[in-house]
Amino acid sequence: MFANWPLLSILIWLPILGAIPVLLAGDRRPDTARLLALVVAALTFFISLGILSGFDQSSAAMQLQENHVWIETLNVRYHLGVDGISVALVLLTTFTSVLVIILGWGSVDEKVSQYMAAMLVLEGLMVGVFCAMDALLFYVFFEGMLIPMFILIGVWGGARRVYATLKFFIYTFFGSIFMLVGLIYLYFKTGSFELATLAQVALSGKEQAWLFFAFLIAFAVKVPMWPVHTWLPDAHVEAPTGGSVVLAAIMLKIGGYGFIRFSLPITPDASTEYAWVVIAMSLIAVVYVGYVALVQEDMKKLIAYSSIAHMGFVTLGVFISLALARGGNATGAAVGIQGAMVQMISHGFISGAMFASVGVLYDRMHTRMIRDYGGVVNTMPRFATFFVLFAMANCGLPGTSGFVGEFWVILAAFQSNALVGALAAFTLIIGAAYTLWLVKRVIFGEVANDNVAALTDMNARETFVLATLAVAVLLFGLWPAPLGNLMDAPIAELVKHIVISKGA
Amino acid sequence: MISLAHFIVLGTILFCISVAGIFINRKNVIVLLMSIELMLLAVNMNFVAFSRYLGDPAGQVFVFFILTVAAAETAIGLAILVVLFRNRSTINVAEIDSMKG
Amino acid sequence: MITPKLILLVIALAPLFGAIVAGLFGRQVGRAGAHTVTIAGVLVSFLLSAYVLYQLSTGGWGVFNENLYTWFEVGPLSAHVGFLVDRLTAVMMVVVTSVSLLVHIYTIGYMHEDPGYQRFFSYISLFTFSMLMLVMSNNFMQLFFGWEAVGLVSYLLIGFWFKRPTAIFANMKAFLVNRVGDFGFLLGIAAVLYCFGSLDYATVFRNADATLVGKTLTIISGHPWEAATVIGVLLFIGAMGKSAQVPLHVWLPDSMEGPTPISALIHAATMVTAGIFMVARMSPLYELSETALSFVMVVGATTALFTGLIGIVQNDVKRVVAYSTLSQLGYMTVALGVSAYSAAIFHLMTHAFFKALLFLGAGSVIIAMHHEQDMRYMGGLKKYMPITFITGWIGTLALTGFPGFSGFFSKDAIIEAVHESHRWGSGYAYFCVLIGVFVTALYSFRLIYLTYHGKERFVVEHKNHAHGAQHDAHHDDAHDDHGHHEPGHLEHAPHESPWVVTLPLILLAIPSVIIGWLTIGPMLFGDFFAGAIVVKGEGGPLAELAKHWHGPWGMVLHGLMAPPFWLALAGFGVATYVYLFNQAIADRAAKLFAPLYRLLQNKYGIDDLYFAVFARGGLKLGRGLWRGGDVAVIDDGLVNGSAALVARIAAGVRKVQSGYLYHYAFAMILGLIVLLGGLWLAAR
Amino acid sequence: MISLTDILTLLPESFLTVAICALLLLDVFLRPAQRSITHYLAIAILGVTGWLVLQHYGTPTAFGGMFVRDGIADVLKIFALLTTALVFVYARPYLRDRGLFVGEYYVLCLFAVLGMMLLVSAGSLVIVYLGLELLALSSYALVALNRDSQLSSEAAMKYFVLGALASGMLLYGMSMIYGATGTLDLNKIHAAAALSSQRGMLLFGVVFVVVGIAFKFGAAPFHMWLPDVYQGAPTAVTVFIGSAPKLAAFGMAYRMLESGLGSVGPHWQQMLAVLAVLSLAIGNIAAIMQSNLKRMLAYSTISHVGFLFLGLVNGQPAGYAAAMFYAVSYALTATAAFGMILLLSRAGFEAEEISDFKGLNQRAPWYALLMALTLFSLAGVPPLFGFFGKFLVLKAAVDAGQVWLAIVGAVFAIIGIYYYLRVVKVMYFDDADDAAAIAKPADAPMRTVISVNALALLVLGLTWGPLYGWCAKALGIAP
Repeated sequence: MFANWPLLSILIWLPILGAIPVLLAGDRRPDTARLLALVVAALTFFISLGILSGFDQSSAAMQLQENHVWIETLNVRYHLGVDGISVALVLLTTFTSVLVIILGWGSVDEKVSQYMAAMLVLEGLMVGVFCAMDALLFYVFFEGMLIPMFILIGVWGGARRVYATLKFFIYTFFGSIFMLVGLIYLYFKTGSFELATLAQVALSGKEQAWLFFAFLIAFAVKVPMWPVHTWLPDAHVEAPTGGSVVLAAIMLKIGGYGFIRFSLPITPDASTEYAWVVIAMSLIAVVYVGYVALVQEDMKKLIAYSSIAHMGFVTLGVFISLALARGGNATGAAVGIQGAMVQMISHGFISGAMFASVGVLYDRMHTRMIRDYGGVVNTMPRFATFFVLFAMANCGLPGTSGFVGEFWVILAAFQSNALVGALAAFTLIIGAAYTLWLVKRVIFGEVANDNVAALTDMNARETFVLATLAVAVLLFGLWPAPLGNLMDAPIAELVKHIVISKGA
Repeated sequence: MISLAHFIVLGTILFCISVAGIFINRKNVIVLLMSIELMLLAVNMNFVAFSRYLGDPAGQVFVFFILTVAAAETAIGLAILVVLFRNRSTINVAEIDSMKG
Repeated sequence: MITPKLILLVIALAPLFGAIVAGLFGRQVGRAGAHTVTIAGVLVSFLLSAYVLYQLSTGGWGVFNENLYTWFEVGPLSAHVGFLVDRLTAVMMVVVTSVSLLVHIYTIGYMHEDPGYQRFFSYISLFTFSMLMLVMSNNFMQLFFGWEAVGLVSYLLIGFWFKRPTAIFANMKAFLVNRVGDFGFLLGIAAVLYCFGSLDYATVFRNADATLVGKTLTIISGHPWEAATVIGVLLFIGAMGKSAQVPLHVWLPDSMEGPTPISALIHAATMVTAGIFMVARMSPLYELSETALSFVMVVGATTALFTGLIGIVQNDVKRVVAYSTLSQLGYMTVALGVSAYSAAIFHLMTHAFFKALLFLGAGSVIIAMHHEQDMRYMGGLKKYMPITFITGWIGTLALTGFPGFSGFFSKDAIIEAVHESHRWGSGYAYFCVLIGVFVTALYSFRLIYLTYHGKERFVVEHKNHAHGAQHDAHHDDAHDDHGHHEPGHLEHAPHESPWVVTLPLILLAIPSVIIGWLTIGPMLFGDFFAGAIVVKGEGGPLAELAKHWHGPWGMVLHGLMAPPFWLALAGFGVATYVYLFNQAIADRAAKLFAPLYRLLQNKYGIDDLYFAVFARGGLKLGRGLWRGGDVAVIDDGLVNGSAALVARIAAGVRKVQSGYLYHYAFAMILGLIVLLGGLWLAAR
Repeated sequence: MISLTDILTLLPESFLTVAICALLLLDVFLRPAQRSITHYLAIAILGVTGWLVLQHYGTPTAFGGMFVRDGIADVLKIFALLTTALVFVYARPYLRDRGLFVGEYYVLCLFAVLGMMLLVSAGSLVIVYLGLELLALSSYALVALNRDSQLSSEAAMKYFVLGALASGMLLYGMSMIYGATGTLDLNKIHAAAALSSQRGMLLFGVVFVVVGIAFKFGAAPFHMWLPDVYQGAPTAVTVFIGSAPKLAAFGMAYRMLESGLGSVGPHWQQMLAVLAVLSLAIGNIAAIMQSNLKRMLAYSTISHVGFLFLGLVNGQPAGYAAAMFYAVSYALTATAAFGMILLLSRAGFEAEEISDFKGLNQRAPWYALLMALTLFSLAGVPPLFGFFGKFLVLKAAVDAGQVWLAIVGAVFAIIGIYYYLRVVKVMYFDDADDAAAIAKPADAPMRTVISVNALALLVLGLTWGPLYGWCAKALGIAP
């Protein structure tokens, strides 16, 4: 039934336009705003499921394309389309957004309508990023996202929110502006912003190198990779729960997505040549950041650092694949990228769930400091169960989605270089260390103080959110095959593409 | 025999004097107005000389325009000067610095 | 239609079902409901496992190897969830389910006061499921899945009494140390995939020779290593974690913080033997690398002897048994190292029974002593709890390998096999296992004497008024107060445990005695494991032994002459003299060999070393990287630094805007001159 | 020989002139209470003029090429008229509150507009000069409109002296060019400059011309007047000076540099490149420290001029199109920005300190949103209008092979983003000193118009194609 609808446009614009009535509901009628927002988000989610109907998994081609002239003088086009990779991320976005709206239901109680509106706008823009097939369009969505997120952190954030949000905005802006120059240069070469065209254009090694680093800065900041990661802990710590969830679950993925959509296809040779840079940075992210996470005293900060470590696997998987592909090991390369993609999706669920859990505690205790907790299990057994589950997922326990991506990436890494594999596998230890220590200090033990003693277990709404995420985590842990099949074709295509040198 | 060069040099000298008058003088705003007049005269000198040597009247026409505008300019300048003096009861250039940074 | 596949599915899923019911709907089904459903589940899978074993051993079934569903696939490579069930698997299944069943029953009695009753049953059933998935797996991915899953459950169960600081420290320690092993294990799997391009056992084993012989991996450039060795060692590192081999053994003693049934089920009978099983399962790979096997043997031998020594100086009844477990695991590993895989599995089986028996016995004692675990406050219990006492003796005799008991057959076989082996390091191994026998006997009988014999070292005081209160206290804060009341003071005389506790003891005692008789023939010297376990050459040491094998009787008789028996006897003698008749000697010996004694007390200082280096060191490192790297250099230096720089420049720029007309004009003139200058430069 | 067609071609300008004189006369007879008549008449005059501009009576050139009417002129005139109209709407309440609601304001503004129209249509140095002076002199007077304000008079004096200096330099340059080429007609200059024997003298003149143009734009280091004037002038005047004249300045630059001196392009392009970098640096950096919003916007103007120059440096039609697009987008955005200040200032209260915007989101969420849109557009964050201007000029720089220039621009854009965000931060994240909701400004038309203006920044951001197409067509770029 959806066949002839402009499905992607709907997914982008429904939330954005839906934000208007929410905003009009005003702060005097918070519940109306909440309800409206929920309706819009839920509707978007259901429509997004429509993508799957009649989506041809076996094809690597962009599907559901919409191609209209935007600026004809410059041949800039409003060109949307999705392949398996995008679909996975779009669904993640719409799914998470619903949960975020529900989360915000209770925890946000001032300027509700603005909060909900910002969330919806953010959702639409993020969907746009994953659908855009025109580089300028992509950039517009990519940058546009900053505005609502800036407001979200700044208005509903914690004590140092101003510093955090400015840091977030400028850091990201800093990264992307160079990408813009790079894109303009590509346009200068090709006279088009079509990603497909850019992927084909021949570029000299020097040009590729410049472009590669332009993209690298942009996406490395977004992922974020060491050493441009320091905005993330601050942003996470200060952001409201919903903001953190969106940030961790979706926004970071845009970086990884960018690498797959821009760096690899457009500058395959430079990517291969400088893969070692990214791989090194990724390994540092896994080990160094792992140790840093170990000593955090603030729960959100700890989880933020663990996010960085986990995203290290994404970049590692993506770039390890280049060496493998060029070495003729197409399967290994595909494994690497598959691992990276699965890691992104699963990290979406897990980190989202972790931040949501911290939010549950924060709403009750209004502190994120680990030392203020202890023995929560005694007063919140149901919550504790979920938290331990997500913690286990966070340290990549088989049977949870957290395992799948790391498993494949490590296997792929080993094929390219055993030492890299070993360093990556170190996450098994350090990841478990910081996560379980967190659990030990927060969840287990005697009731630490009267505040903990006074805690009440989760209400239905919170339970619903965490339960949904738990189902997702377990489902994709026990049976990730559907996810893999969804992305298999485009990834195979990508691997074919990156093998071909485009030096001119 | 006076060549074009002489006129140009004279014009340039006048121009430089006027410019110097503008940024060396730290006393009186009136002097600024005079310097501006001088500058315009220097320009006029150039135009007249050129048009004479090029044998093209357009330059001299331009000079008339400049003279007229200069008059208007001075008028406005003096008006502003009056306002300024009324507000601050000084026309000392060195004291007009309430906006900076 | 009942297919093998269906049966196996039921075997695996029945415990899971029980776990889910007891776990998620514990409140609804209540205590009785919880234990009924879980026990039913385990019972079903036990009976079916027995049936499967029967079918396989009588040849009713062939080897079952099928995929259930595709877990993930990337191009040609795919990972499945599936079962590979041959005799080796079947034996493990029976061992696991049977011990698990008995432990379930036992738990009813042991945990009856505990508020976490349903949770506990849910956990142990979940464990049974995970363990079954591990042993029944037909590929490396699922193996790793089960591998970690049992680790998770062990983590949950060690920390079952989550209010005890010691418990929640121990379970984290256990998980992390295991993770160190898994680190190697996962890399091993990666290496397998790298070499074979597949994760399925069948494919890998089929191509083992073709692929690995002569193949090398270059990990550090310039140093090619035998692929088989790399794989073998890496995988074995995993086994070292799970099966608590030196130097990754440190978690097992601490795991005794968990309730005793767990110590029996997980930390003695089943989970810790996963490593042994894994290596046996991988025999086709290990057989290709002498080096790897020697490594295995040496590690095992070291574990067998040195952990046993620690057992001598322990006072906590459970810890003694724990250390004996470590040392027995060492024996199994040594067996693996000399390619006597079936001997290892055989010992694994017998050990499962008698060690479970010992642990449950200890548990029974602990109940009687009201959760006092220190042997120094026990003694003379035999008259209070006869059944526990007798079964305790049986277990001990089996453990020390008294001829005729199950432990005798398995352990003697191992020692003989090591004797036969000519592999590098076998000399050292033989020495270790021989001395080990003496040590085993020493600490085992020490335990017996200190607990059951001698005079009572506890006082029973009847403070009925306080009694009620304290008893309730036990109800609500779940046992975690042992040690609160001063040691050795009981509120009422110890008494024999209820039948749910003693029944399992009896049921375990039987196999501890006879199982050896029945199974040694086919398992060790028959071709029971043919196809499942591969041994290169002319079949390794066991084949040697087989040459002069005249049935169990012959072995018993021969055993009476063999050095192990005499060593065991010596150990028995020493223990008897010291701990039954002349206590004082023990203390004098302790003073005499003070350094040695302290060394053993501190477990060779390994734990402290790890704590100092990895725990504290890790934290220091982390703090350094955070404060030094992230905060100082990146944030304050680059990020805020550049911001500050811009601000400073801006302040300077503001000064230029002085507000003076002549400055403004001057700036314009300057600009003009600069442009003119530029033009002039460009011109020439 | 002046023909009727010449007059027809000049019809908009002629009409405007006559209309202004008429308005001036009429205003004399109006009582203060009836001032609104002047107000609405002025807007009407602008409308009619715009309408006439679009009618294209007469011929492309008039008076022997002294007056040119082409696409560029049209675009610039239309937007100059439009922004001026907006300015009138925004200014009214402000002027009324301060007793500045007088006819002179309108007349002077209109004369300035007339100057701009001449400037952008100039085909001869004389017209350039006349137009420029007409614009400049009116502006001087406007700045001093508030006769009792010390700051205003100081600003006016600085503006006047420096402006006169600048136009003096411009004239001096013109004289040199005249000497070198022997003509005042820009087209002839273009032809003659290519093969002038007096190249040295010519280039010497070019430098002075560039200085004159740079001053008009307010490009560093000829920007010194700009902050003081923006701050000192009554906001109602600042909003005017800050918007439309930038369009005129672009027209002047195009006429002088392209039509006139195009054949020596490489030389002045290098100079503009230098000025562009300086402007970007000084504008963005100095703006960071400002506490006065008007002054901050002044510095931001300087940085925007830097960006606009990136387009001019390109020296190709595409580059000019980009620069023109930038000028238009900037004019509209700046109008909205200053308009917000006007909107929020009341009698006896100038909302020109950044701190005056504290907690605006609590007090008037709608205005906060509009202001935020405006600021993000100035900062050049997509999908807002301002971003695409930046995008186009960066593109122009890259096309010209000046990638480094584009990168410099990018870097300073990052620094620049900070001070815009600071204002947003003040509006959204800080608490208002007095949480009382702001009394709705009385003037309904202003409220609606400024809302439209600010929202247009968003709409145009999504649909900027036609506008750019128009600019491109004006420069003869085929779609």
